[in-house]
Parts: sequence; C-alpha cells; structure tokens
Amino acid sequence: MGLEIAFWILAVVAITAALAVVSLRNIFRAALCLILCFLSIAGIFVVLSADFLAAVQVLINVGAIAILIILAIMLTREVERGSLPNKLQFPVIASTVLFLCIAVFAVIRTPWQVSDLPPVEPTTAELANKLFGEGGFILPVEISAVLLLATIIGAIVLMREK
Amino acid sequence: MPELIPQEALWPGNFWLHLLVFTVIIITFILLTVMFFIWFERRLLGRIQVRLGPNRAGPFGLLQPLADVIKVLTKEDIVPARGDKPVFWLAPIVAFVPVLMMFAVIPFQDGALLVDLNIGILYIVAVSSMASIGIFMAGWSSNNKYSLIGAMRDVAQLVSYEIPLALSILGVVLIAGSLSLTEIVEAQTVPFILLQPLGFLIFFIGSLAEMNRTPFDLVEADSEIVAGYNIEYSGMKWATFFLMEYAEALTISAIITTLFLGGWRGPLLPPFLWFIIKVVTVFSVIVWVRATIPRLRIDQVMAFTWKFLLPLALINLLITSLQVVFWPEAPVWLIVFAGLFIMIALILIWSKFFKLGGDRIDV
Amino acid sequence: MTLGLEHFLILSSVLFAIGLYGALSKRSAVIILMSIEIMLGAVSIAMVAFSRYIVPAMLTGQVFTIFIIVVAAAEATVGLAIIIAIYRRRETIDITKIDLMKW
Amino acid sequence: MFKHYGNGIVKGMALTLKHLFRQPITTQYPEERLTVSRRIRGNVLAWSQDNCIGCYTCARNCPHGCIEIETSEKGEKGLIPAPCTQDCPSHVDAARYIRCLAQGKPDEALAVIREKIPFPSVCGYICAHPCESSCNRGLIDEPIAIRMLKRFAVDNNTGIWKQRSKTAPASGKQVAIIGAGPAGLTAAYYLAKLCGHAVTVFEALPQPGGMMRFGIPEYRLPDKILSDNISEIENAGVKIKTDTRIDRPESLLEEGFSAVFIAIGAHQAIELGIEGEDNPKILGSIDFLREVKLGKKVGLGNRVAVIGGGNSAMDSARTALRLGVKEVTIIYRRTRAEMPASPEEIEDSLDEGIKILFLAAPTRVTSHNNELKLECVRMKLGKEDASGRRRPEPIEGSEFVVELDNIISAISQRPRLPDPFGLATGRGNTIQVDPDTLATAKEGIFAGGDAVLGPATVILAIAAGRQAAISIDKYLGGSGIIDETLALPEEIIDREGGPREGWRPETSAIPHQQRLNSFNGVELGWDKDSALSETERCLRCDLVYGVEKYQLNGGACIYCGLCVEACPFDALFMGYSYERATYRLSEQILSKEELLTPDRRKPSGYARPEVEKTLPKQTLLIDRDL
Repeated sequence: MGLEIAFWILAVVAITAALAVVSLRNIFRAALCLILCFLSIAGIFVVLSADFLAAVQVLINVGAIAILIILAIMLTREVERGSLPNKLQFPVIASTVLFLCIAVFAVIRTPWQVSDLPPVEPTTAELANKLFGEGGFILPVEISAVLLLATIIGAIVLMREK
Repeated sequence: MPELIPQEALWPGNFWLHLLVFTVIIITFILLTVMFFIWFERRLLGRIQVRLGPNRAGPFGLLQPLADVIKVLTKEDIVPARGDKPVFWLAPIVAFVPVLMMFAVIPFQDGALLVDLNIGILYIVAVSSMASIGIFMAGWSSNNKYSLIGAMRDVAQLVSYEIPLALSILGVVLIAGSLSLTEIVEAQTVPFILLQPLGFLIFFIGSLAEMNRTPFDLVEADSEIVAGYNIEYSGMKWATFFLMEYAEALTISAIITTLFLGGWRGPLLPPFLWFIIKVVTVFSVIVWVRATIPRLRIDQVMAFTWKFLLPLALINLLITSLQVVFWPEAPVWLIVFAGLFIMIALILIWSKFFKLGGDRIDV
Repeated sequence: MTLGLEHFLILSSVLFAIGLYGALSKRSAVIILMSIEIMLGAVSIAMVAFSRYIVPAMLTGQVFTIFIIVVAAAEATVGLAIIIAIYRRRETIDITKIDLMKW
Repeated sequence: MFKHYGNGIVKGMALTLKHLFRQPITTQYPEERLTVSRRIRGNVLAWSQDNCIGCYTCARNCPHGCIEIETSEKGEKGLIPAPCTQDCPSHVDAARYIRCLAQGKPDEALAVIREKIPFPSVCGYICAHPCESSCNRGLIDEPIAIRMLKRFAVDNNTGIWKQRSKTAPASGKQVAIIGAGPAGLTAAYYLAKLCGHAVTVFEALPQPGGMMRFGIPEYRLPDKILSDNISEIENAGVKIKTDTRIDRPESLLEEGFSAVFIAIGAHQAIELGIEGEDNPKILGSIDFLREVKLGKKVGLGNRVAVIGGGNSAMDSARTALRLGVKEVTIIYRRTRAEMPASPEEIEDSLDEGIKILFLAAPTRVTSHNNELKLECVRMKLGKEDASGRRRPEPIEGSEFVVELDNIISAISQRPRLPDPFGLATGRGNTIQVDPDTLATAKEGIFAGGDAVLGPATVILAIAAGRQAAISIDKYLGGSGIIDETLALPEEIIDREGGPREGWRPETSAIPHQQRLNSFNGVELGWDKDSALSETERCLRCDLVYGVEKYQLNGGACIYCGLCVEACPFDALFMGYSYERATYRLSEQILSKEELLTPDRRKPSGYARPEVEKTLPKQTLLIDRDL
C-alpha cells in the first residue's frame, strides 16, 4: 500500500517536473525542475527496490550532471527568457502524442511474463557480482572506463583556450 | 538512548513510531547541538585569540545563541525587488533539508539510528551533494553579482572536492567490507584513523572544503565578495543558512567520528556519550584549524584538490585495495606503521612536484 | 490495484515522450540536453522495471541502468563543453542559428 | 612546498594551541563609565523662531535633505552684533564690511573699519584675528578669512572715508603720551581728532610705531604700510617727538600737560634663567629684532637656536634665516599643539626650513672657543596647569647637548620701567591700573597697552588706546565719545540665496627661493574674485530674518540629530517627544525598538515604501545587473 502511494506521488511529480522542464521559459527554473525530476526518478528506483541505483542516480544525476548544467547556464546569457520553441513545435507535439499512444498500446497489449519471485535485497553485493564477477559485465565496465577517459580528454580539449 | 524509546518502536517492529520518535530526536539534537556549537566556537575562538568570547548572556554566555535567535527572528525580512522570488524563498529550505537528511543514517549507538541503510555512506555522499543546489538557488535568485560569484565558487569547490572525498571513503569501505555505517563502526576494532591515516587526512581536508569552512570559505570571503551567496538574506531565512552551515559542521563531525574514530565505541562511558565526546572533539579541531589557517585563493583551492588531494586519494585507494585483496590477514601494527610511513612519504614526495598557487590561474 | 510492470512502463513512456518533445521542439541547446537527460531517465526506469518484474534474481536491468548513467554523464559533459565552446564563438546557444558547418 | 606550507601550518597550529591555554586579557569595563549610547527617536524637532536666523546651516547638514526653510525676503527683524564683531577687542563690525565687500564697495568697507581703528592696514596684515576664532562658519567648515578680507579692503583704498571724517574744535588742553606704539598712537589719534586736544607723543626710539615697527619683521608688515597709517595720525594733528626718553611722567604734568598716557609697551626680553646666560652671544629676541630693524649689523654665526614657542620666536627665527644663517632651530618645551604662535606662522617657519625641537628645555650654556654648548633636557607633558596647557616636566637623565654659535631667547617680554616712574607694578613688571579707566594711582596719569597687559596683540593694544582716549577725554571734561560715522548707512540689507558652500580661496605667497634673500612681504593679498567668493561664504550672522516656514519632511528624516548639532544659534533642539534611551554596556545589546515593532509582514525590497517615495531615486537603486 505504501509503495503504491509513493509510486503515484512520485509519478505525478516526475511528469509535472518533466513537463515544466520543456515548457518553462526561464532556463534556470527549468534546470531546477530537472533536478526535481531526477529526484523523483530516484524515488521510483527505491520503489523498484533498487536502492543502490537510487543513491547513484542522486549522486551522479543530481549532484553532478544537474549542477554542471546549471553552471553551463550561468556561463551563457539570456537565462530568464531563453527557452523558446522552434518552428517544428506543433508537428512534434503531434508525432510525440502518436508515439506515446503506440507505446502505451504496445505496453498494455504485450503479455508480460512477470516472475513472482521477490526482489533481491540488498542489491549492492549482487550488483558487484554481476559487474565484476564470473560471467559478468567486466568488459562493458572496462569500455565505459575508456569512454569516461575519452570524455574527460574531449571536454578538456574543447574547453581549452587557444 | 534506548531507554528513551519504547521497545516496540525499534526497527523493524514498528516502522512509523520508530520514524516519528527518531525524527523528533534528531531534529531536537541538531538544533540544540547547533546552538551549543555556535557558543562553543565563539568561546573557543575567543580563548585562542586570548579573549573571553561571549560572556554576558547567561552563565558563561551560554544564552548568547538564544539572544541571537531572538534578534534574528525579529529582523525585517527583505526580498530583493528584482530577484527570482519563489527560488529565493525555496533556497534556504533546499539547502537545509539535505543536511538534516544526512543525519538519518548516522548511528548514535548500536541500533540507535533512523534507518540502517545498507548503502548508508553512499546515501550520505549523494545527499550531501544536493546541498549545493540550495546555495546555488540562493546565489542566483538574489540577483546580486557577489552572491552569484559566491554560489559559483561553492559549486565548483563542492564538485571538485567530492571526488577525493568519495575516494578516501572508499578506502574505509574496502577495509570494513560494507557501506552500512553501523557495520563500518562494528568493523572498527582499531579506529580506522590508524589504518587509513592518509585517507583520514584527505577526508578531513575535503570535508572542510565541503562545508565551506576556513581555510576554504571562499564562498563567503568577506574581503572579496562581501558575504557570498547569502548577502541578500536577512532574518529567519539568513538564520536558516547559518543553521545549515553549523548543522553541516555537526554532520561532518559525526561522519568523521563514525568513519574514522570508531563511532560510539569506547570503554567505560555509555556509547552515545562517547559518540558526542568524539563529535565535539572533531568540531574543536575544525575550530582550531579555523583559528589558525588563513583563507586560500580560489585558484589555490582548485589546484589543491586536483593536483594534490585527488592523486593522493587514488594512490591511497590503490594501496588499500592491494592490501585487502592480497594480504587481508596482515597484523594491525604493521598496517598502522606502514600507513603512517606511506602517508608521510607520499606527502613529502608529492609536495616536491606540486606548487600551490605559483602561477595565476583564472577560474 | 497492485503495482504492475505496466505502471512503470507507461510512466517511462510518458517521460520519454516529454523528453522527445523537448529535444525536438526547443531552440536552446541546454534545454535540448536536459530533455535528453529526461529521456535517459525514462529508459532507466523501464530497465529497472524489467529487471524487477521479469528477472528479479538477476539484476541485469540494473546493470544496464548503471551503464546508462555512465553514458549520460559522459554525454552531458561533452555536450555542455560543446555548447560552451559554441557560445564562446557565436555568442548564442540557439541551435536554429547554429546552422553553418564551418565558420 | 611542504617545507614552506607544512612548517607554517604545523607551527601555526602549535601557536594557536598555546594561546588557547593563556589567561584571557579581557577586562571588565569600568563601572563608572557605563552610561553610554544615546539613541534618538521621535518625530518632532523643536524649532525656536526667535533664535533662527535662516542661515540654512541645518538644511545643508541634513544628510537626507529633508529640511525646507522659507525666509521672508524683506521682513527682516534688524541687525544684531555678529560674533566676530563681539569678539573683536575694538568691536570692528566685520560682518558689515564683509557685506560691503560683497556688494563690491571696498572703500565703504574701509570706512567701516576706520570707524573703530586707526591702523586698518596694520590689522589687515598682522592682526591675530580673534574674530575668525569666533566665526560661526568655523562650526561648518572653516571660518571666514576676515583678516584677508580686511587686507583686501585696505589694499583697495580710495580715501573716501577721509571726505566724510571731521575734526573736532580745539579744546585747548594738552595731553602727553609716552610711547608711539599702537596703544599710544591710537589714543593720540582719537584725542587729537575727535576730542580736539593737543597731543604730543614722546618716543625713545628714532622712529614711531613701537612694536609694530620694531617687533614685527619687515616681511610680515612692510614699513611703508605702517608709515602710511602713522602719517594719517600725524595729519590728524598729533605731534610725535622721537628720540625723546621720558624718565618721569610727573615732569610732563609740570611742563603743562593736563594728562599723561603711559604706553611704553613691553620691550625688555625676559631672561632664560639658566646658568651661563650672561654670554654676549645670547640675544633677546626683541633686542635682536630691533637691531635688525634699525639697520645695525648683528653678527650671527651659522647655527642659531631660538628658545620659545610664541610668535616672536617665529619672527626671530625667520629673520635670522633671512640674515643668512644656515641652520635655525627653535627649541620649545611643549609640543606643537601647545605652541602659542599662530598655526600659519608655524607652518611658514617649517616651510622655510626651520627645525623645531619639541619637548626640550635648555638647562645650561657653556662657551668653548667661539662655540656655545647648550645643554638641554627632554621634557614630557604632565597634568594641565591653570592656563589649560599641559605642564612640561623634565625627564631625568635625558640631557643632551646642542652646539651653537648664537642663541636667541624668545621666551617673553616685560615692560622696561625706569625706576623714577614710581608706579605700582604687578606680575611681570606691568603697571597696575584701574581696569575700567586705565588710570594709575597718580592723578592725571594713565597707562595701557603692553605696559599693562604684558606682551599681547596689536588689536588689544588698539583697544586699550581707545579705552584710554575715552577715559582721558572724560578726565579732561569731554564727552568721551570717540565713535565717528564714516560709512554711509545701508539701504537694503538683503541676502540673495544661501551662503556659498566650500572652503576658503587659496592664499598665495611669494615663492620660497625669493623669500630668504630679502625682507619682502611673504603673504600676497587677494584679487577681487577671491575676495568676492570669500564674502559669499559668510553666514551673515548679524542679519536676523523672519523665517516664515520651517518644514521637516518627516518621511525622509532619520532623526540623526545632525541638524541640532550643527545649528550655530541653538534654534533647534530635541523636542519633548524625542526619546533618549540610554543603554548600559553591561546589558545585552538588543535594540528595544526592533523588539517592539517587528515589521515582518510586508517584505518591501530595500526600504519601506514611504521612504522610497521621498528619497531621491539614485540613493536607492543600486546597479544590479550582472
């Protein structure tokens, strides 16, 4: 029961915040709403008993990415009336709604083979095993490390003043 | 503290009662301790500067924070005319709530905590990174260049210092083998400050920067940017920021106690008393540092973390993980001496390569 | 009504659609980046939900989510770096005005 | 890096820890000094229409510009003596002649001055100007330069006053005056011109003028200026017999003079009172100045010390410098603040390269082959004495020796009274007289000036001369009225606008390199523009205006009380509803007002709305763009 209440509240907050992100004119407030959206997604993770992921979501998305975005906003101008739609606004709305309808239709009509097993708790050790253990995802981990290194170098190269 | 709580309230027997009782206890504890800390810091600073400090209100000036509270409460609440008003109103709350939330996982003694999360320390790191959003909101919505500069500095500093901070925590987590704070405390037959001296040093310096205290208080460097992000705030909203800063000092003292000083563990005295004694000791050291070291320049602060703390934290993590993986049953005395030796050697070697604020860096 | 997989998937679709709308219809590069972050979040929800309801013992979806977060971080970093580099040259982050391949 | 920073951190931490365990040095605030901190609150300023003259001082001092004054243009109440007039010993109507100058009539101004003193030029050049000390403008910024304005008036003399002056018919009585100084000549002038007596002035020195001629160096008061003034007096019928020394005043009475006025001045330098003083190389300042003025050769070496801190010490030092002395040092036992010499004289002396040795007193002089050794002792300032100056006390063991060629003693002077005068003398060898009539104990003999007062100023001597003329005329059966009307009555007394803001115009002086070679006048007079702009600063304290409206803009007033403090006429004071709350320092400092009226309901930006309306905008709006 508690989980359901939590889900509905978090879902409403997440959708409202996401709508605010794409509709607010003030970019700074949009970024704040993005933070709210991220926090709700972290809450949804908790509802899905992925507590480690929730903490990581807060740490990376809220603590780092959102703040990076805000810093980037500060470095540009026209913050207060910066978010304007382009010419494609109405076609995009139409196609997005169409996409949403198809996706919802697909979700509802698909017969999901839901398992009845209880979720693994706590997830931390299990995740570690999955990532680093035998038959796990060690190669993607290494690749993502290379990706991050490339990101760091790329960002430095892009931002360096000549 | 268990005697204060009805037995059926304890986790996980009665979830809601436990939550309620501990929330009340934590908030009361934080407010009282913050008031004590304000008085304590002023007295200690006074004594270090060979004066008395506040000594008029109440015995030994103990009621001075109360007088300050009354004064702050009766001040006029000013909102900048061209500021972003809703954000301005929300900022103190957004800044204060994460600091309160951090306390949820800190064990006062065995089992005496709000929630014993199995990812406790990760939760703390995650939540503490949210506090800077409130500060940024305050800086932006004040529509004042000084507050914005202060907020930008705060965010840059926070993001940078979080990395060595998290890396030094990882050393502790590796040794303890758990992210849960209760288990970390229980793993400390020897306080981790002895096993992880370098990690402790990095964590201490990093947390000084994290809570914007001297010598890293560039966020509110009076001589440069007047008062930093809270320049436009007055009255209760300003007091909330002030409360946030001291609550953060309290929380970080508690975290240092938990991670490195053995938490509630100690002979003779009851565990929660040990916990409080250790917290006050850590806070005294923070005040002592404040009384001694002058403020750094912003480029020095950034250079210090990226060029000094981060490499050392990485090396510390590497050495710790090698030890945990290949020689887990090493004798304690050997680890202690090796740790001290490695710390001194690393700091001396690194300072040969590293120049603090030699060249001017534009940040 | 108990929570089922469908709830999470529909929430995920709605968030994804909102993000899609923002990414396609906005002029500001920063807002587009934020919309992409929303879309990645939506996908993460779907992944974790699949993991929770279909293979609860395996956590494969959560592992995928971790990679999604890694990619999101990398994408945000490089994206913001590009935005600021463009802003330094062109004094604008309006993507409708950034239409030259070379300048 | 580590050596540099690590050492600093470790040492610093150790130091702060050491300090932590020291005894705090905070002390209890003394109980008897605990009544402090005045706060002014309220909404009514009491304003006294009787005292207010509408000078705008309060309006100018208000930081928020919330005082409005409307004065009636014509309905003035009349004239009162201004403070400058009241404080002048001779009561020269300074306010009036400044007004004449402001109207562009310097000759009229001179006439106003001439009504009271016969030495306007001398006063224009060297007067000690007590009027400026009492000037109300000094409360705001700087007093009006009354002396310079007087000098401007006399420099632009057209002689119009002479046409309006008249000479009284001869009374047939003879008056003898001993001493042709400022006091004697003033008395002689008024007795001869306005009372009609036949006056003969006996002067021991070869030229008339007394201290004005022989005590003040040429560069301050050119001889020609003085001679012009004295020739005016001679034109009024005064006979001056120079080179005539009178030993017995009674002998003059026997010769047929009806009254005798003794104004012999104070011409004898006071001795230093130290060992070895009878050396011929030690000169009295007054003797030194006189010798120089008489054109005699004074052989001075290269190093000269002047002992004393008065104007005559400055004069001696600067004269010595002009005679070619390389190194002149003034030795004074107190500090600069206590020096009796006028500040501009001290400033000029230092400018010309004279050294001043403060807090030093000579104790002994010895002579070694053509060289004087002056032993001095360092002094420190002790308790205040009767004159309000702090008494110097010697510091034991701080003696030092200065090697010199000559010493000029300029401590003070006293009257040189020949014994046969046979008059009662008081402190400092001064003649004792009735303070109202200046009559001595002997019938028909009066005395005044420095001979009675001790060394004083020219303007005091002139005042004494006037007093003597009045009482001698009364003694001889006259009316004793020596006032004359030389200036035309003023028609419309009007003030156009308030006084000008700002400071005095610059006073120019001749360049340094030209100063030390000659005795040319140092200070230069003002041109017309400077004088005119200076007159505009005058507050016109003698004009009383009917102030019709005095309005305080309550919204902008912050009750700082600056206007009350600034008012020179005590026309403003705190009204009844002002609360003067005093707080004791020992109590917790909480503002009572803030506790009583916390206005937290309406956050109002930077200031309360009513203040926003009344204040000028630029004080409120700060540039808040990033």
